[in-house]
Amino acid sequence: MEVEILAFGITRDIVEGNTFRISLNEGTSVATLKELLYQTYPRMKQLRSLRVAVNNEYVDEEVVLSGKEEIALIPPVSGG
Amino acid sequence: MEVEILAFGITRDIVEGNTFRISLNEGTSVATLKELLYQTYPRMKQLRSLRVAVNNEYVDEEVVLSGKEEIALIPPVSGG
Amino acid sequence: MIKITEHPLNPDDITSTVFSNEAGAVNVFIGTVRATTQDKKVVRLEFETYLNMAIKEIEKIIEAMKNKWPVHHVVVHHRIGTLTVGEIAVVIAVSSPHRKEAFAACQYAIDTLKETVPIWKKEIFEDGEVWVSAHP
Amino acid sequence: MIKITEHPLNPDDITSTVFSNEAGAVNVFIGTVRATTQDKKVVRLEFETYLNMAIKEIEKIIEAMKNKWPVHHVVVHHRIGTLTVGEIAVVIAVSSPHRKEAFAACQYAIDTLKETVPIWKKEIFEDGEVWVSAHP
Repeated sequence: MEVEILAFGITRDIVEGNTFRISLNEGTSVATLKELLYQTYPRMKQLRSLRVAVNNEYVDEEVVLSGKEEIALIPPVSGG
Repeated sequence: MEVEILAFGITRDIVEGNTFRISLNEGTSVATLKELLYQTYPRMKQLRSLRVAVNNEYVDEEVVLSGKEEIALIPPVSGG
Repeated sequence: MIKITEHPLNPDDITSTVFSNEAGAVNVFIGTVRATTQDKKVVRLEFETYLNMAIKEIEKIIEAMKNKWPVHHVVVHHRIGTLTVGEIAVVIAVSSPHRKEAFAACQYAIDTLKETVPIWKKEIFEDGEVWVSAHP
Repeated sequence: MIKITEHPLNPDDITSTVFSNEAGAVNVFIGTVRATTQDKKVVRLEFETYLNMAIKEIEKIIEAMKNKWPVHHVVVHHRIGTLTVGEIAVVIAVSSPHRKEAFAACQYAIDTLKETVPIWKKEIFEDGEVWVSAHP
């Protein structure tokens, strides 16, 4: 399946866009997605943290993606 | 010597005035003044605390009064 | 920097004086007159002060704040006289480079003010009145 | 109660919405853009957000505050877009019966906002730019 992922902050700079598409096998977990991202975009490995939000919520890395969710990359936040 | 003492808050109610006069022996300490006040105005003994300010400063009870200071009774404060 | 006044306090005017381009954090405490105290309905409060000494004690608080934390500006305004429910009794505004010390310094200021500054308040209820904290 | 906006924030408007006759204490935190970071002169900041999620995360913070402390009202406004030195990035106002919980709840709010709410800021210096906190 191909999913669209939202990118914010420094990840938006790394992927050079507000969104990008990536091909995943059925049953891919968030942890596996992150591994794929680190391979495709090695600069993401250098971040202090990289969380993944699914449908506007932080999720555990074991969560399996169906391809129908809104997926977003959350690099270290710095509001306030 | 006779001194004038400023009274605030509940002590103003107890002495029934913004100031009152009291006769002290030469060399009277703040501690002795407080004892005299407790004898004259027993209601002051019931306060949670009673501090004495001399020339706008809290002073230790050993301080000896000359009769030339500005003396004030400071019952428990409750600003804010 | 320090004001004790019978006129209503304006938190915005006070806060705007502490901003600084070197301060990233501002903390403001505002104390207001509550409608009820220990289940009794408050009609009004009456504040009085020993003015010269109160100013001196607030100066000491501000000096201590500046010694303890890297605060940029501190403003303390206290109202006296008669206040009704909802009115503002005290405003303390503090600016500092980072937020932690702004909170700590502002909390120190109001905590210490309530212990040392000669200001007294009498609560007037429908059926009586009491000098706050006077008795154990 | 919650606003994330490109328009300038007005601390007074925000603060005035949390007053309550049952609240004796109001605490306000205001975060502003500092002129310097780690000895480098800041030209401007650029804030961006993942809006829907940011609102949700702020809602969670407010819910947690109300569970932890007897707070009456909480308002959180955050600015996004381009901010210059001295401008206000965030205002958090909290009212509660007594001062201790107003301070604690307000500090919890800004501390947690900085950890969980998807808002990012880029500092622009004269000679470069950096996403704040992105790297170890």
